[in-house]
Amino acid sequence: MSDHNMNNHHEDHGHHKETFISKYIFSMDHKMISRQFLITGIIMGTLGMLMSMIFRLQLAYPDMKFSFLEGILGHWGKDGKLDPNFYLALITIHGTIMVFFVLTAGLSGTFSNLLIPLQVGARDMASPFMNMLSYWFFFLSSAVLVFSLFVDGGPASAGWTVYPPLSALPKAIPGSGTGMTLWLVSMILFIASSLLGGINYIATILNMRTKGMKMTRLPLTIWAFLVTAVLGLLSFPVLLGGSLLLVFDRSFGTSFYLSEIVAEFAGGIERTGGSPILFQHLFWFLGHPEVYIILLPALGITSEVIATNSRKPIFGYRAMIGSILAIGVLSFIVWGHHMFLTGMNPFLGSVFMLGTLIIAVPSAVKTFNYLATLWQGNLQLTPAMMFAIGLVSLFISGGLTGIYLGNAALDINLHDTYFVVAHFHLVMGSAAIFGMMSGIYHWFPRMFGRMMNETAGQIHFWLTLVSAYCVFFPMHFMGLAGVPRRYYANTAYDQFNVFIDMNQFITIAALLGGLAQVIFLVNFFYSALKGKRAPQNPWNSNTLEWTAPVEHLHGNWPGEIPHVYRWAYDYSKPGHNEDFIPQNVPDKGQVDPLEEATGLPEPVKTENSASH
Amino acid sequence: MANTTNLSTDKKTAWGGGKSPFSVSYGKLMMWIFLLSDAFTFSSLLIAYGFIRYSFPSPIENTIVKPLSHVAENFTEAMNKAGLFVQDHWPAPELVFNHFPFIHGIHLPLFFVSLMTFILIFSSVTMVLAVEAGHRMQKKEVANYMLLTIIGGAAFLGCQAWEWTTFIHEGARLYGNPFGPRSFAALFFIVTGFHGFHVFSGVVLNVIIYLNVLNGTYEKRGHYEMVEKVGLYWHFVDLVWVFVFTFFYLI
Amino acid sequence: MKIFKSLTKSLFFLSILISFGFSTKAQSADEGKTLFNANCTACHAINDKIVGPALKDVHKRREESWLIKWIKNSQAMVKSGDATAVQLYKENNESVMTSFENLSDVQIKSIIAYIKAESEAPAAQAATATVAGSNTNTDSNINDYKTPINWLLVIIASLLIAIIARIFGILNKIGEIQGKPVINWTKTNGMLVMAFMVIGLIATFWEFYVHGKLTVFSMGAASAHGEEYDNMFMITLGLTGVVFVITQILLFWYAYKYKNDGKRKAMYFPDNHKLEFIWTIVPAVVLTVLVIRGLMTWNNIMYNKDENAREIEVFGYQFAWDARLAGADNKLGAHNFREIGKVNALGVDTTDEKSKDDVVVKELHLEVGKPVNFNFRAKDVIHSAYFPHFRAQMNVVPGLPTKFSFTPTVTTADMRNKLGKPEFDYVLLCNKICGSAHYRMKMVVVVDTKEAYEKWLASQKTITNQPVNNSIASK
Amino acid sequence: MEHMDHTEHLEHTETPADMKSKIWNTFWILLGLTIVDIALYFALLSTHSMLKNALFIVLGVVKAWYIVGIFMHMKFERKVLMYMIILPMIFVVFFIALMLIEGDFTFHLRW
Repeated sequence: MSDHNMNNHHEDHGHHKETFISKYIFSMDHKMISRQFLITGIIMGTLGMLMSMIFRLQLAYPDMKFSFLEGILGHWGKDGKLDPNFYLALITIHGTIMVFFVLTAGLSGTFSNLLIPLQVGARDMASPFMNMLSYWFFFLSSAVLVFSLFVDGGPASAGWTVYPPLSALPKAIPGSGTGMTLWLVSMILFIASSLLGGINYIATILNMRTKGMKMTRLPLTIWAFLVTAVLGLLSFPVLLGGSLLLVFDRSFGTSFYLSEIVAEFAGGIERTGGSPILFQHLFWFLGHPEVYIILLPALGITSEVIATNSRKPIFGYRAMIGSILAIGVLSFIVWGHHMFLTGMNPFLGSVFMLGTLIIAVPSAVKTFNYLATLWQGNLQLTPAMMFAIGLVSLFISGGLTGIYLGNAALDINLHDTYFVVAHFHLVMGSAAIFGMMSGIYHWFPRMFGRMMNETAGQIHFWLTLVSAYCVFFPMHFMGLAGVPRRYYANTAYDQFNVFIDMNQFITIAALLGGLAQVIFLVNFFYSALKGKRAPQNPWNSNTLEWTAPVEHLHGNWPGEIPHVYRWAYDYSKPGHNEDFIPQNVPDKGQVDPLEEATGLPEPVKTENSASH
Repeated sequence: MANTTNLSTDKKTAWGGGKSPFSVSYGKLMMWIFLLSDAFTFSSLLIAYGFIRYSFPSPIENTIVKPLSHVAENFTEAMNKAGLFVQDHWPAPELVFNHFPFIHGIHLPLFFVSLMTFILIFSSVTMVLAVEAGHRMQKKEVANYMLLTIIGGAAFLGCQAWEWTTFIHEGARLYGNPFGPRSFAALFFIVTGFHGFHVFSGVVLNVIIYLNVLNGTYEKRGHYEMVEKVGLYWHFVDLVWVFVFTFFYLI
Repeated sequence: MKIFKSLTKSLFFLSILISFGFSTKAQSADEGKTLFNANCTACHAINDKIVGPALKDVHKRREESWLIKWIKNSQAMVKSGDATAVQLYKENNESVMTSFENLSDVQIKSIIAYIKAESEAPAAQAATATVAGSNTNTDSNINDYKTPINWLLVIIASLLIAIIARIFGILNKIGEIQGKPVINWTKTNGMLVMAFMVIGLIATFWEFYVHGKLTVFSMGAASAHGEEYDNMFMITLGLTGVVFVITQILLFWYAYKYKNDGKRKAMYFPDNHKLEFIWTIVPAVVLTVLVIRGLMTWNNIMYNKDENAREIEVFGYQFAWDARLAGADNKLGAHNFREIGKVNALGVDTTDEKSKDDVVVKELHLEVGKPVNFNFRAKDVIHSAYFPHFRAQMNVVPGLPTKFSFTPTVTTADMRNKLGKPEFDYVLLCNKICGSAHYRMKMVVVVDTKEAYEKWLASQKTITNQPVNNSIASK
Repeated sequence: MEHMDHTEHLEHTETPADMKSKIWNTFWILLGLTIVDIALYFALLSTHSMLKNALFIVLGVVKAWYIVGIFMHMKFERKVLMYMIILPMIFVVFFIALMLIEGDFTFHLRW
């Protein structure tokens, strides 16, 4: 199954038999791989969400015993009380799963795989084999992480940022034993997966576009995926280096991240000479671009969904590309704003503060452009559109608090409090989840050839939106009162304990949000199997993926790949009856790009259709 | 073969799609991108080195031992006594890496590592000559140059093995270091080890390509691009060594 | 509820008093109480399992010599293969107990004496338990909620899934039969977005009104730089607040106004350079202002070293804080991490002249109006010293001596009066994940007037166990 | 590896005709630079200055340019590719600069 031969005999796929394994398991077809990413992501997401439910219960009812916890967690939930160590493990794994496994692999993995070849007009990824490897590395990495939940001492519990020495000294907390090692193994596998994926995405976008698909005709989704892939490609290796050193600190007695640690605490060897801050720099050099690796695909999806469902061209296409690029570039020089108070040089604090606040400009441009796209539109309020609008709302709410946290001075009192939790759950957690949901609702027909139930989708949206705001908005006030994050209970402090009512409210809202996801899950799997058959182009969209047949077809288009004559956003163009003009429809008198390029009339069409 | 013909006609024109904005095949592009990301991995290790190095006082100036002078067998101990190797000063590299195989009792700072550098640069040259011969479709020439490259790579690995052995023999460990701060030895092992790992994979790749060349795989395919791609990787390994050499031994 | 709480509290203290009265080791238990509160409460309580097990009747369960050994270095015991120790370690999910090698046998005995006294106050204890229906730390109330919630959750979840699946099926069928969707979601959503916007904005303002009062900003800052900090905060709040309200209203208003009504065609409006230029430049200018102000504030806070400032070392370890005051010479004595836990818990070099007058305390007192240089040091992992009321925070990193300086401006007494909360205390809390008892790692900070501060300091012992001399303290 | 071989081999930039001599020239330059490196090292043996470090780094960068430019063919590729590979290295330079400042700060805190 080599990709390039497919160009020539894609229609022979009937000849070599696809077995169950080559079709569904070790598939090299990008559409199947995207489904694999999505379903793995959904499973991991469910797991991560269930974890959050457990620790939310603990936060809301610190004195209550829930006997079912003992059933689920065994010795970690003795007598129905969550063990404080396991609380830390839960928040750690919840963070890891959500950030890496759901919002990086589940979101960008799914949609990059699905949309890049389809929207740029390619038969498949540049290297389908590497693409398959990418998924299987991801799968292995998730398997290792899930496995780590069951080891003695529990999974990693040093927070998802795994700062040493907490993570470097196996004796520091129970979770720093085998659990931490497995976390690192899982992360290294994950990095391998994301590099394999990223290299492929970039090469495909740059080299395999169909005829006429100029860079300035690419849908914004593709631009977002391109920048995302570049970000991942440049930042994940740094985490790889960082993790490698951490592995050595843990297992081989080095002290890259350790200084002045007494031998007794450090496994018999006195450790000195390194610096814990070093790890934080290496981690956040990934960690900050990671935020945009999560967010940009969601914003790309939103751009596409909002334009399609407003029946309007996206406002300021070039400005949108510019702001994606600007965000991408800036994201590499601002990582230190996570570290203002870690003992970093205050001068660097000033440098990072400057860069961080500049990011607000392209973000603001994006927001205003979305608003301008909605203005005077003809909005089709489908579930996908509602989620996209929800994303913009959450992006504003969460983004604005970034202006507080990016300000080094204000960070002094807000650092690591619930204010931070509220901020990033709104802007990067919920917003990216909303983008993912929007994408799922929008491209479900393309993925499974069936429609999702609209009513269920709308109910899902409203419950999710309400619960997202109810859960995360009040947290700001806890943060402003100085309640630190990652506290097992606030009972030790009178001035924090007053928030117990609010905590209960948040937990109930979170449970509601969790139930809303059940609606989604049922809808998703029900529709995937038994949903109504999807029409060819259900949303009257312009992009190329809707010109490919609904059936699973390795090679995407049975005939020639359509040529492209226009950008992706010719909606409601004056002088046309239809309110959309697909990218592969030429204007009157517009020559075929091939002809335009060679000066020859197109010779291929007849030949191509005749050759099979 | 319809598409292949298309591509050939599209080549000189400026349309948007269907071809790389860089005029390279996707395979080479992927290799370039991979190398870019690998450069970041190495950078992260070198950055860790820079950070830790800068958090220590500079090496104590060495005014005792001149190059080519005779030194005692237990050189490290002598330096320890002379106060040139102390726990809170970074050691001067010329006092650490001053051995040469089969030569004892003479202070030969950095001679051996210069030899290693030479070997690696030379193997890079043979590699690029193989690529060049590939453009001319000279199977035999390609094969010969590939073989030379493989020998160069293996020689480099051998040198590195010798250097590590000597270093360990003198008492350097991941967790301890007779020359000064323990981070020095650990960083040395990590950075050169990671580079050595790259050289090793490069040699393996080269061997595979060499066998393919001998089999005539690329002759049949009509082009030697695979040699070019592996060549890119091999030069990258050389490139990294330039910086490892500069940062670890010279500065 | 308040009455109950205070009643509980007084009964609790009464019980302690009574038990002391009958205890022959009252003096010892008294010292033990201090030690217990200083060293143990992060992880242990008498009647409850917190991080470590409940300590009630521990003197009956274990030999005293075993306990002493265990408290001094539990890991050594586990390693040596002591069966009880290994089992205990396993039972507590392999949480490592902090070693207290610097506690003397006598001190540990006094702690045990205190635990014994506490355990043997049965009548008062029972009374506490019954009264404390709402108290947070007792066993009796816990089972009340248990059963219904568990079962309810399971039932609700499974029912919901079944119902939802059913509803989809039915709605789909109806929709198919009628040939159009059952609910016109465009119309419904139009109403819902407006409702959401209005309710949401009202809720936001309500939140500010109700919960805004609970924030540290409503109490005002208790440090010199705090005012500048609060100004910066309020400016940002004002700016972002305006943007928030305007953009959210626009967003939801557009979603309502321009929803598809089947009559209009959307306007073809792909770009407008003037508009884009405006909304690039305006945010850029506003942010420049914020950046400049922010930089000024940041530099003022981080670089405000004062020559007369008092030097204080804050030492963090799992799971408590120690503070070391520099004493009369205002210089902290040398320390060495290799000595930690051997002579004293902080690894202070007691032979150093400068450390002779250093004072180590578990409750930090500061003098109002007197600048303080905090020097932070950690023993094991990263902690973060967070003083929310002083708008001060700095990570406490092993092997990296970090610093932060500020001047307290409001005494504890004044703040209590101002807030009308007589039990209010400033706290120093740990704000960086450091292990299981992270959430209990705190130190009370008291801001005193000059006189009170000196009096307090005089009552402290120096690290070499000499009482602080009055003449030194008053300097 | 097999899947990677089906490349549109027609797409590559031209190689200069005198490539072989260019390669050997580059080799001599690299060798010379390395020798200069070592000579400088011994000439400046007992000095520790920023200038010396900067000198070595500049020499390293020059060597790198020859390797990338000639051996890796970058000089003859399109400019876009060159920028795509070289511009991201700015982040690394930025990172290194900041980490050296940070390392120095740590040094001053400790010593």
